Amino acid sequence: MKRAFGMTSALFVFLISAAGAASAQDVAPAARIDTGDTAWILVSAALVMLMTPGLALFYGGMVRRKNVLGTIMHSFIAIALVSVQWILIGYSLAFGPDIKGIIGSLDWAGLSGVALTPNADYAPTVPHLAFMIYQAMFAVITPALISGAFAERMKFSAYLLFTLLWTTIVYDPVAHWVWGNGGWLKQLGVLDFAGGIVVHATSGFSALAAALFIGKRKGFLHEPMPPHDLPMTVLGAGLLWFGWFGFNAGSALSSGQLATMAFVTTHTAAVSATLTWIFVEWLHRGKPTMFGAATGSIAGLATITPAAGFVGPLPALVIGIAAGLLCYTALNAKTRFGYDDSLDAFGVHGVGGTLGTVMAGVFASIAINSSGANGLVFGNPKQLAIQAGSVLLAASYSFVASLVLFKIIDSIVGLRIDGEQETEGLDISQHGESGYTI
Amino acid sequence: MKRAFGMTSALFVFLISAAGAASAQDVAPAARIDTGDTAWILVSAALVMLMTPGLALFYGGMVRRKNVLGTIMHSFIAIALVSVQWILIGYSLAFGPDIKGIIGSLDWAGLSGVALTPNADYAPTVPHLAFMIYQAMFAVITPALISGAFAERMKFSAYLLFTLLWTTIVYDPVAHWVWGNGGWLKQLGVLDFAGGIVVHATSGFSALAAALFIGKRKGFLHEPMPPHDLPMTVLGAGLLWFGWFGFNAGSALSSGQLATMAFVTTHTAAVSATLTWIFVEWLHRGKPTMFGAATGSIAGLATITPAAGFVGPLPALVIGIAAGLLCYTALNAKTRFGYDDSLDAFGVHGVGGTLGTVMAGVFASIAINSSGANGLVFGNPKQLAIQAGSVLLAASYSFVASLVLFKIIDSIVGLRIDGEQETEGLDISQHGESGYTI
Amino acid sequence: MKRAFGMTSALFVFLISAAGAASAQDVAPAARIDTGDTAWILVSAALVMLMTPGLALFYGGMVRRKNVLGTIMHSFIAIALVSVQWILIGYSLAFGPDIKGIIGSLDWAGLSGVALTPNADYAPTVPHLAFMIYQAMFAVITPALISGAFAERMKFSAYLLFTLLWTTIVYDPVAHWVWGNGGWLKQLGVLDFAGGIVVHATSGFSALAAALFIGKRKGFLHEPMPPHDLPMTVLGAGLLWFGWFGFNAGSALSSGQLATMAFVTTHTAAVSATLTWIFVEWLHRGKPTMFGAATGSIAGLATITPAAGFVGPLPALVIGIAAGLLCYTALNAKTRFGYDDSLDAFGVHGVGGTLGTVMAGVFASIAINSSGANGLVFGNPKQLAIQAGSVLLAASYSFVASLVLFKIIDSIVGLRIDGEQETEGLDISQHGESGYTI
Amino acid sequence: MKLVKCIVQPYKLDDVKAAVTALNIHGMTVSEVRGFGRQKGHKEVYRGAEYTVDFVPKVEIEIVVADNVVKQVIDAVVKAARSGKVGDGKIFVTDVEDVIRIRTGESGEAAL
Amino acid sequence: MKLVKCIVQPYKLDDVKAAVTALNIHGMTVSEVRGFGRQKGHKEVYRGAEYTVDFVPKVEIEIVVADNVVKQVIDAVVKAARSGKVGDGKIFVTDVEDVIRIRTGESGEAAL
Amino acid sequence: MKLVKCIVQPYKLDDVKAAVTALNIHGMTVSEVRGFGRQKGHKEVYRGAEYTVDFVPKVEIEIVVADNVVKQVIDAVVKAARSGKVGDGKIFVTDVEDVIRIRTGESGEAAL
Ligand SMILES: Nc1ncnc2c1ncn2[C@@H]1O[C@H](COP(=O)(O)OP(=O)(O)O)[C@@H](O)[C@H]1O
Ligand SMILES: Nc1ncnc2c1ncn2[C@@H]1O[C@H](COP(=O)(O)OP(=O)(O)O)[C@@H](O)[C@H]1O
Ligand SMILES: Nc1ncnc2c1ncn2[C@@H]1O[C@H](COP(=O)(O)OP(=O)(O)O)[C@@H](O)[C@H]1O
Repeated sequence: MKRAFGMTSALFVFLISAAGAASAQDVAPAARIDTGDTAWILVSAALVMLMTPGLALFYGGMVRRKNVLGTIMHSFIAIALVSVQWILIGYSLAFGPDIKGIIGSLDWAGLSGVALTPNADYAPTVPHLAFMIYQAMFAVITPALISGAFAERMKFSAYLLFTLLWTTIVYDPVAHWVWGNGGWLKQLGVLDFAGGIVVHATSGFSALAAALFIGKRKGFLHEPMPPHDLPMTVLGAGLLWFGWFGFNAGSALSSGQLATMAFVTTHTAAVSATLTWIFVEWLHRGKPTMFGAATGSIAGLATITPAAGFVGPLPALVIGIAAGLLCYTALNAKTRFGYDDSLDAFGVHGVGGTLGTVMAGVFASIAINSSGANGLVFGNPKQLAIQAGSVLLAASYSFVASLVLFKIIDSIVGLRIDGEQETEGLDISQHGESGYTI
Repeated sequence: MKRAFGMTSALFVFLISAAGAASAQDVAPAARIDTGDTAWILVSAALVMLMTPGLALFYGGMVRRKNVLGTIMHSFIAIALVSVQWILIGYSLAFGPDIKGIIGSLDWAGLSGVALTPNADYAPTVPHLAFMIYQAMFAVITPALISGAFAERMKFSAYLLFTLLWTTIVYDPVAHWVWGNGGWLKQLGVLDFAGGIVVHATSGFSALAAALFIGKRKGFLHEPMPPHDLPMTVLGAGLLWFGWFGFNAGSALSSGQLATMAFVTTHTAAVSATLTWIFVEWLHRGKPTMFGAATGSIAGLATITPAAGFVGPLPALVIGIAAGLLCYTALNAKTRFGYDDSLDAFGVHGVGGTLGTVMAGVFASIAINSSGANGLVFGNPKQLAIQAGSVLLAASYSFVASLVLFKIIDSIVGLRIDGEQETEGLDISQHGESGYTI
Repeated sequence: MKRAFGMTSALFVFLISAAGAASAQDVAPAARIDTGDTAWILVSAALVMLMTPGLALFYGGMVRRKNVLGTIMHSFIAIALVSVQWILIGYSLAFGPDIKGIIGSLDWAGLSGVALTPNADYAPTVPHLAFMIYQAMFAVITPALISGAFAERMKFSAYLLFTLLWTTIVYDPVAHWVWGNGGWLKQLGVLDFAGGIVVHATSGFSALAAALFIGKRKGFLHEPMPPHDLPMTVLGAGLLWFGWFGFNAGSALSSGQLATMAFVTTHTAAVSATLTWIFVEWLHRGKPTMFGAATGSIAGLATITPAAGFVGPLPALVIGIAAGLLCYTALNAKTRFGYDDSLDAFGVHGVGGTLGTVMAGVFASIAINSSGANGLVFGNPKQLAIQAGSVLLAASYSFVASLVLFKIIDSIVGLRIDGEQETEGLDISQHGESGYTI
Repeated sequence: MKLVKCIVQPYKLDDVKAAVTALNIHGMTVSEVRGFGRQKGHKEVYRGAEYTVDFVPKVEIEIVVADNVVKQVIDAVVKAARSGKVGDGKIFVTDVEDVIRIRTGESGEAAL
Repeated sequence: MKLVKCIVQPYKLDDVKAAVTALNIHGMTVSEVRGFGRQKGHKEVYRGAEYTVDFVPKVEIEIVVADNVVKQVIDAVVKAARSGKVGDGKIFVTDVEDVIRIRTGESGEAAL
Repeated sequence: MKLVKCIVQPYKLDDVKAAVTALNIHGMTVSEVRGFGRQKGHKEVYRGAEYTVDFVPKVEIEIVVADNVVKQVIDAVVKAARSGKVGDGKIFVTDVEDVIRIRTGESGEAAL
């Protein structure tokens, strides 16, 4: 209890200053705030928040019964842990006053100076705090995506440590590079509408690092490990899809034409990827599966993310098809390489995020988004190079940084539960509870 | 794989033109777009999209364990299949330039000319593409509703074929008649605020055709077939109810008084139908059930749909009561006729949609919606006749067209799985996967 | 059936008048309605509606399999029963023309005079009916919260009776005191942004009364009674959290700075309470649980509710920590007192609501909300006294009134099911259905 | 007394119950089991991974009866549970030395 | 050795376990079963359809014990599981020819 | 014939199945059970409430075989199911008087 009380008192110092900042906020004119835009951003923030519980179910249904709570916990606790980090330092590191294009300063730590008046650099018609909380939801879900790679075998304490460090040294900087005012990749002109690089490539390649470092689950490829509750996974996919409209269309940071286009391309890519997936599966395996359809939809959504506000509906249809083909291939190739990316965090988000970022370089059109750029098919191959280079770089950084983090954490608290705990399951060994009673 | 790649290349031809269209869009002034209205339509589109996963769970919980994935798949894949059809031709057939009041032309195929500027005929204050995607979600859920009638026994390939053909020759034309600019029923002055005819009557009567054509489930009325997971069904009902606010209030196509009235009447009818249902059940069967309450709420929501924006709260309360009484009676009478509308798609949507359309002719008031009409109780019996005639006609067309489709499909791929597959269940026989592990 | 038909005809008398009222509405100018604000309130109303199915699952997962439907039914049927009461009399009692600060008159019964034009006293930029339906969702969830206290043992008929009477004699008056135009606590200057007193303290202390009056479950502390499906509970928590953004940020009754601040503080308190909970649990019990994290998040959300629009982000962080510490302690102390608040409705909502109301008196700042007040830390101890006094009074009233209601209902229909029914479970004994098949 | 343990197809449970009660035997205990035998299982694919499931769902019906009716019971079950397809199941007969009815403490055939 | 197979009311499981362990018998195997007997089932209605459910949930407790303690075990179980109401359940006693402890390979009573 | 009833760790099921089929025995019936024995359970905490769960998940494998192969089957199962840790499980051998194959009506060893 001491610790908690400590935190409490520690925080009291902030309070007065915080309120001070707040009052400063109030004086400033709110004239420029648009109620429609603000309503849309707040709704989008709520939608993106819902994605993480959605992910919890999406992943939770895929594991064995004995690991359902531990798997759900990975996502659920990320909401809490990362949000607190975001408020205290994360937002400032990612979006605060730029330092050499690499990172934001800590001037906005504890949200000091993050006002209710708009920040013209990020979203000129909504309160700055609305932009902050909307972005918080992105920071939350990203490390949760990684958890699919080391499902059913990671120590909970190690998971907390990893998530806290990863969001601080991987997510926050990369978010700054790509979206932060003054970020160097942003300066370079990279296009990442809603996080193909920042969210999916970073988490996907960190997931690959995780799968390689932590090793296979006990009995992998020897015992059968079918999903214990696929309807739960489908429910998760449905909530993710629903929330993704806030994720992509919300990234227009206003309500109107751009949000509409991002909404349409998001849905379009999701549906074409889903159809592609089941037809390919049908040809390849003889039967189209519900699990495949759900996986395909998420692959399509992840892939369109960086391109959503830069391309038109038909390019989005094509991007969805490409997502279905490539991610399906990745998932089926996996077993050949024999690493255990248990819930395919790399195969879906790493591959999809990278593909989508490149695709944005192919199909982007200033006719769709004047603040964007033209891609390859509109005569600008340079953009494709920028896209490919940027994602490659962010992916490599994420991969290496994650490996380092795992090494460190493993030596401190140990990354993996022991064999008996793995047999017993995460729920009992890590949390002392069971998901279900008979 | 070939096929998929074929599609890809085939689509490339569209791309440039598509982008062209888009650029055309951008030049046009966006002045008339309202951020609040657009936010509301985008949110509503997301809400209606969520209804289909909600329906998947609503139906999924009602079937036997061995069919849970196959049943969920019916809804889930409809999102993908119908959305693609909608983008390529469906939207154009339903809302495109009118041909003799019967059907839309293909001028808008592939969304060409469907711009980010508003279309004054449909929604003057939101981007045309927002209206398009909002309507897409209606097209998606309608065939999924039918799947309740032939649950647990239809071949997946036949389902895909049926859904694709049905949405094209039943949904798109009827949508054009009632909502399309120049549609003949619209000219006639029929009132269908959010789809009592277009969604519920068409799907409900097609469901009746399905139940009659495909025949009973093996062991029907002999073996017990209780729902395998009613909490799943209740969750589905909750998501449907939530989404229905977007379905009905969103149909105001703007944010304000009309949306508010539709929101209020929708909730009012849902609650009065729910209460009515459990009290009638209590009197009739001795016990009020959770399954009954959930069913009643959906019956109320389906029934108010056509009237939502034309009547006041108290008439909505009465419509809800009528929905509870009539749908309850329909479900309980069913067994006497002995056809197997397994999940009561007809009993709820066919009966409810028809009742609601007629009720709109009774309680509609131009005092509520000046662009509507007065109904019987406000001295205009003619409206009642128009409503009854229109729904009768649309229902008959749907019934007959569906029978024809089933006949054709049955002769091509076969409609029904064989006895052993039925014993084994859809999940294993059609999809090669199981919903749960022990 | 007779009864139902009786209701129908009975309602017909209203109809014409209702339509009359409606027409009256239409004449009035709608000029002052803001589309962004209205979109936000309608979305918020939908979000709050979803909280009750969310609560159904949150509670449903905690009980034993044999009681899952009966438990879910408590929440589900409250939507129907309370909404109807709200439309007929509840809204008028709570928000109608004031009578001596104690209660609203029945002038607005049946929503007569509740127009589509804004009511300047409550929400000047949205239709009055939008405010009405938004508030309806609050009335709905409040009695449902209580049901956690008498889970697994209350007679369904008694539950219906209790809910109807409780919402009428406890919720409606207290809502009037605190929020109603002219309500005496409002006059006194109490701060309750979204229902710390009106929703959580009233339901929480009524829950305590319930637990004490109805007695322990058969086998309590003797047989193990673990939750039968914790993933269901987590899903419920996720939906509650999602909906809570509408609950708290929607209470700004407009879209903009105040809604944004309430949104941010809500999320902040939720996450800090969640973290606090698992760390305390870890120290105290040796393992952090998923169930604990979910419980902590709800405790944080309930606690911030009264303060959401009056405090800044960092105070919210502190309030969340306090919520985690205090509610955790309350839940763990419970067993010592040995009453059976089965799902901790008092421990979470009673304790949290009271704590939050007091905290608002500590951290409130007119710098955050000019229409609010300053709290203790901003030099106004008086506000703290007002807060403490008001919540104490409302809590006591709720506790006593509930005891009286239970006594009366017990003597009329009997409050509790008999031992055999309890062994059999609510689902079979009260509803004649089972949640799952094997 | 004998324990007649019948492993049958799940959808045959009601028929077997009817057949047995027709012999005026009003007691049995049923459990869900998974069987492995001549009846072939099926293949399941989850994302990349393929599993062959050899265990098929069956129900096990345990009926304890007096020695003199064992034959009839077996015949009744066989008749009711037979579909003629591989996987119809088996009946195992074992000896039961004593039976006690918990409610009354009665033992032997009286307890049935 | 004997196999004492007890079919009891689910909520009696803990009491039976306590009673048996009190005899210093530290092993049993439990499974969820559904019973059909004198105890009447109940009616369930789903939308239009009515079902009578004759099977009631029970637990089956299998305890293998040395011959000399069979009697005590039976008495202990009967005492613990009895509520006096129809449906309390049955105990079936059958002979066990051998027992092997997998961990050690021990057999006979030593393996218990 | 004998009924070889094996209670083993759930994750050993596949190994046991393989070992038994290796003896050309192509039939068994499996059910999920909960075991109580020397192997210790664990503690679970739900909000305030603490429970000790003594029952651990096991699978019960019933194999009916001809007398002459009982020994081999037991050895195969022991070998496959052994991990050396407490909780590996037990094998109970009981006599089976008759076996009937429902599909064909065959009885005795021919029915296996
Ligand atoms: N030797 C055995 N021991 C125990 N159970 C068996 C044995 N052989 C078969 N069974 C059970 O009987 C079921 C049916 O047997 P199977 O060989 O598939 O069909 P059939 O009995 O028609 O030849 C199996 O699924 C299994 O549950
Ligand atoms: N002949 C039987 N064979 C197998 N199990 C039986 C038999 N008779 C009863 N049982 C089991 O015992 C349980 C209790 O029996 P029942 O007749 O309902 O009550 P009681 O034992 O008190 O007379 C039944 O539910 C069933 O599981
Ligand atoms: N006397 C018994 N009767 C029935 N089942 C038993 C008995 N003793 C043990 N078992 C079963 O065997 C399992 C393993 O026994 P246990 O004592 O835990 O380990 P080990 O067999 O290695 O000594 C138990 O979980 C239980 O299912």
